[in-house]
Amino acid sequence: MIRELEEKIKRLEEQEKDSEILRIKRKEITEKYEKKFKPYDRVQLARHRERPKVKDFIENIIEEPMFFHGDRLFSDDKSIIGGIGYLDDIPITFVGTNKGNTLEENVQCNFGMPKPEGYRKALRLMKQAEKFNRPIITFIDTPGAYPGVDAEERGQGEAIARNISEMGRLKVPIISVFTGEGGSGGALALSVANKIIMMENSIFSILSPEGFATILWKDGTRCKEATEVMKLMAKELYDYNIVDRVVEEDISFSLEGFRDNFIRLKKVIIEELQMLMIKNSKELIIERQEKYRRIGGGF
Amino acid sequence: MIRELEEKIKRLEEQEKDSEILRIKRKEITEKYEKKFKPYDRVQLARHRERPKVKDFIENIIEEPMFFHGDRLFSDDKSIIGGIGYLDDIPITFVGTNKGNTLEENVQCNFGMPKPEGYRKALRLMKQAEKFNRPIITFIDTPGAYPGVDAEERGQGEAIARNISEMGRLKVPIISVFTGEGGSGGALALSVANKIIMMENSIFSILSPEGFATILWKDGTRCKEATEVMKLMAKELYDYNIVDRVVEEDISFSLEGFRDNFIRLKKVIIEELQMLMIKNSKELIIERQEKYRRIGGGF
Amino acid sequence: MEQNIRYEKPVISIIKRLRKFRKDPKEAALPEKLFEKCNGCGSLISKNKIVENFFTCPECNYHFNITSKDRMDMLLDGYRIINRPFKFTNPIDFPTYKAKYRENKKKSGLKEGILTVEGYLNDIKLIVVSLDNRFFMGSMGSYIGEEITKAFEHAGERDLPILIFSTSGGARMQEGIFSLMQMAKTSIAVDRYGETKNLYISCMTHPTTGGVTASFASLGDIILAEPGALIGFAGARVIKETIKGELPENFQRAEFLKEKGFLDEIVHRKDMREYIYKLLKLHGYRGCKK
Amino acid sequence: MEQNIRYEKPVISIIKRLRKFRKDPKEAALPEKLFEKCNGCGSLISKNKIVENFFTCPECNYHFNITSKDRMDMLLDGYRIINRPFKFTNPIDFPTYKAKYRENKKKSGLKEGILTVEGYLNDIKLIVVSLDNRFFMGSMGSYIGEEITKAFEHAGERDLPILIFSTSGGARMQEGIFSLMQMAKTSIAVDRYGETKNLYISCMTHPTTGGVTASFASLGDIILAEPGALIGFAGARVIKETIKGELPENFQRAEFLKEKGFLDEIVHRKDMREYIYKLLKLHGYRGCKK
Ligand SMILES: [Zn+2]
Ligand SMILES: [Zn+2]
Repeated sequence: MIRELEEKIKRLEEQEKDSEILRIKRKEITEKYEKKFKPYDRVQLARHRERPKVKDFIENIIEEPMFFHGDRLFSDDKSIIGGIGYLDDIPITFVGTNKGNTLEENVQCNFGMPKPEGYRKALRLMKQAEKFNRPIITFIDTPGAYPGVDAEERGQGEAIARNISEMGRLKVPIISVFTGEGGSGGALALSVANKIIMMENSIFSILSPEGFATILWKDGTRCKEATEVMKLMAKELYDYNIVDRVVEEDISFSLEGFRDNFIRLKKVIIEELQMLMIKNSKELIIERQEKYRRIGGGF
Repeated sequence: MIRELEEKIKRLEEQEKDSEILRIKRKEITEKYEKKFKPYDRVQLARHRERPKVKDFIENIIEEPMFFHGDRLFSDDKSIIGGIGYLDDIPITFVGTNKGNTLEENVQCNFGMPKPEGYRKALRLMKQAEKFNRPIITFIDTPGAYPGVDAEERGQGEAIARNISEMGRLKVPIISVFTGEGGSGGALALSVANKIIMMENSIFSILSPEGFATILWKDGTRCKEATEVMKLMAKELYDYNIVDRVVEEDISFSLEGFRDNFIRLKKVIIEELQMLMIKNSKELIIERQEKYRRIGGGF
Repeated sequence: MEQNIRYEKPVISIIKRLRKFRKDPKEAALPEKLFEKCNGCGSLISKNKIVENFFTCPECNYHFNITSKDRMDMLLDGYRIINRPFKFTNPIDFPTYKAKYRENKKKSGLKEGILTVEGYLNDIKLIVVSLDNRFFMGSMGSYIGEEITKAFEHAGERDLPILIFSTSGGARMQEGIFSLMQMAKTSIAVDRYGETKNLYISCMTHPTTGGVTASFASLGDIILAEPGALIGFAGARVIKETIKGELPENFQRAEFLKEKGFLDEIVHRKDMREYIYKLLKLHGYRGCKK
Repeated sequence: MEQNIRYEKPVISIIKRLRKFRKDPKEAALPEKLFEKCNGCGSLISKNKIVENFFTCPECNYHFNITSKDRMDMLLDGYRIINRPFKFTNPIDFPTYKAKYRENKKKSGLKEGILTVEGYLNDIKLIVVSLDNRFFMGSMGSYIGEEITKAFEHAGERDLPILIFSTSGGARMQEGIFSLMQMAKTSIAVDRYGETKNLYISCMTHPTTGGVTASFASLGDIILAEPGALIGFAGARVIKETIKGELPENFQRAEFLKEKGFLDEIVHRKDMREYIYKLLKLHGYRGCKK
């Protein structure tokens, strides 16, 4: 279905020059398909090769972004990008998992799968944000942490655990945005936040559907079936109170077509940020910690 | 001269069975030679193959030592040993650079030359000491930080700098003991302390005498000449107020013969520690920082 | 270079210790069959010998899988279980979860894969948690996450040290995102407990993987492991597929992790009691009071 | 992936900027000879072109060694020097130090290898320190350590950001242990300054080695380097002797260090002014007030 939708929208974008009409027609198509979307379609949209990547999100939402590098320990993991910039005149720190747009970039970014040095780089930047009292916005689009020998050797588990617990007590507001795929502890390691925002067609799950199917049914090809029981869609997670906001999406396969999505997302981030910025650091920490404290309780 | 002294003492130790007489005779020899010692002799004593190593110092001064491992980032650098134990009933954290006693151990310990992961391991243990409000005793016997490609790759400079500045603000008492060789930034990275104690025949210098000669005269063999202008002896450094206490030594080339030295050192450490333990953390930090603030000032 | 563990007082006979906790004193570590084949070296060893050796192989030091109850009985001088009552929940309405749960319960005789106790090690009071991999492979569902968290809260409020033996396949798939979130809940619990300046000892046992490695188990003030324990984040099979090559020898074993800097020490099960006691004493715990 | 540095306003002509600070306006960056051979690519390039290009080679981006004064003139819109008066001391009574000092002074026209200024970059007031490797290879003696420390104290007291350009051979051998101790003094100064929550930018220029790399220069909130700069702790010659082998390509170069995770960014000298300004603004420094 997604391929059909992709073709339809691309044809439309080629034909239609009037951007207002284009916008309206795209919205029409989106809404028509929307009703028919199965979780697996969301997964395909979230992972779509031509879906804007985290770097695109950052460059379209943050003004004058400056990118910084390195974990000061071992390496500069290119699957994690981060730095500082303005969000509507507010200096903020941004950190995200980047997949890259071209195949060359994909390889460089290790397809968005960070190694421990990536998580440590993220933590370094977030601690610097805390020092200078800057809010933190994280952007997540990752299949998960890299499952490789070197990553295990350098403590993938330790790095993720460290990030999670340290993010729990950062003194500044943290907002996490799921832009595409949010897989497993590798996504959690950047999303311990005061507010979690998901793009309508992003996903967040305990594991990739393939991994899930492999573990449960010893059969990675039953991936589609897995998506139907995993509850990985933004709206499902919103209903579970795991996610705080879902940003409506016009479906598109181009930066241009994502413009309205970016605008909507930016508006939502700013709204949430303004509410957080009136709180002091103690309130921010307690709220954040209590939020996770409640999940899966009640025994 | 040191070889002559070594032979004399070893012969004495073989002949003399009465430990009290042995002690007195050894002291006599020590005192006779003492007057003739040139700085280069001290260097040879500090580096002597059969001089007790940091692990020996720890095991003879700290009761029930438990050794811990790893930097939680990359590796367990065996040139740095550390853990917790009792010093006269006071739980303390100890950290030191170890050279090892046998050739096999020497290789394993990289001849006492730490890599960045070693300094990071030391810092991890020291921060844990801070958390549990334990005083820190560091033991130093190192030619310096390891000059290798991998060490540079993983940020030797950063690791040393980080240790120095973090040690500056640890909230617990820090005492550093130079047991043998104390070379360059690699020694400093473990010796930013409230009190520095040197064994009489330990040295502490800006660089190894060989390195010093190479840099100044492009001739590493002029090492002996270098020692004469470097001011690396414990007593010289005491006169400069760089070092707080010098522990008198009976010269020996065996653990057994070092017994009195250990007892004297332990006594001095406890004396200094008791004075530090009545101070609060703010006082400890200010005193420590001010001490370094003053060195080489007055312009 | 390494730790030489020497202890003054002789270890109380493990059989005696286990017996103390059994209803029928005769059935201590009761052998169903007389001999067991060691997974480590393949030797056939008398079950009594294995038990006497703290459930390890006297030939090769292989550490047999043990129940959380055996773990407590071996380690402690007395304890009370403080787990909250368990009730089954199915947070993402996973179709086969209830049936699978019943199956695990029946197979293991357990209601869930965690045991939390408040007990004594000699004169020192402490909280001990042990996961149990007979139940859902020790995977961390909401109940386990909640119980781990409560254990930290309980210990923190009472100024008690806490010791956790982990063994886990990782996340509980059937609880989806709720299981994942237990990583956050438990990691934050460690951090909050840390503010009370009490001691958290994490001991990783075979196997500790996935979300448990990537949360509370890696956050101990002191991190120990049993010899040969498999410890890692990603599964070996997944890694093999990803790198399309062979794994290094000893990969993800306790010995490997210590080399790589992630473990303070590897402690043989028969030395555990004494090692932990020494650690607790050095952290100022003594005579039931800090 | 990388930083695309775009700036709205055109860079003021470097010649114009340098001229502003020269006594005789005509002698801006006055060329002794008309052409210079580039150490990077070997091209013969007109000296004016090099200066216009901010003392870098227009062909290969080679960054020429510059004086601390040129550094300040290029970077700032106005400044005053705040170094304390220097007086020669010989802390370990090193036999040839005085003579060597005179020699360096004569050769470089400098009294010591450090310049500290309080100045403006557009509307933002800041402290800038530059080491100068014409004097004793920029090695850190007591005076330099003291001046670095005072620069941090000065900046901290006034809530000003601080920017340090380092270039150094490391420790000053002739001052022995006193030189070594400057590593501690300056590193602690960074830490104390950090408590004021002001911004410290460290920019490493060619070459930065030894005790300077292992102290304040590696402790910046933001760490930058100029392209191609040699940065390391141990000297390449010593390392070669130790490992008895060849060094990897690009070893200890800025590009290598960025790859290894120790630099935030490599900034071309001609972009430095704008890059720093952007950084300062983002850290809330504006219109001479924080
Ligand atoms: Zn066996
Ligand atoms: Zn050139």
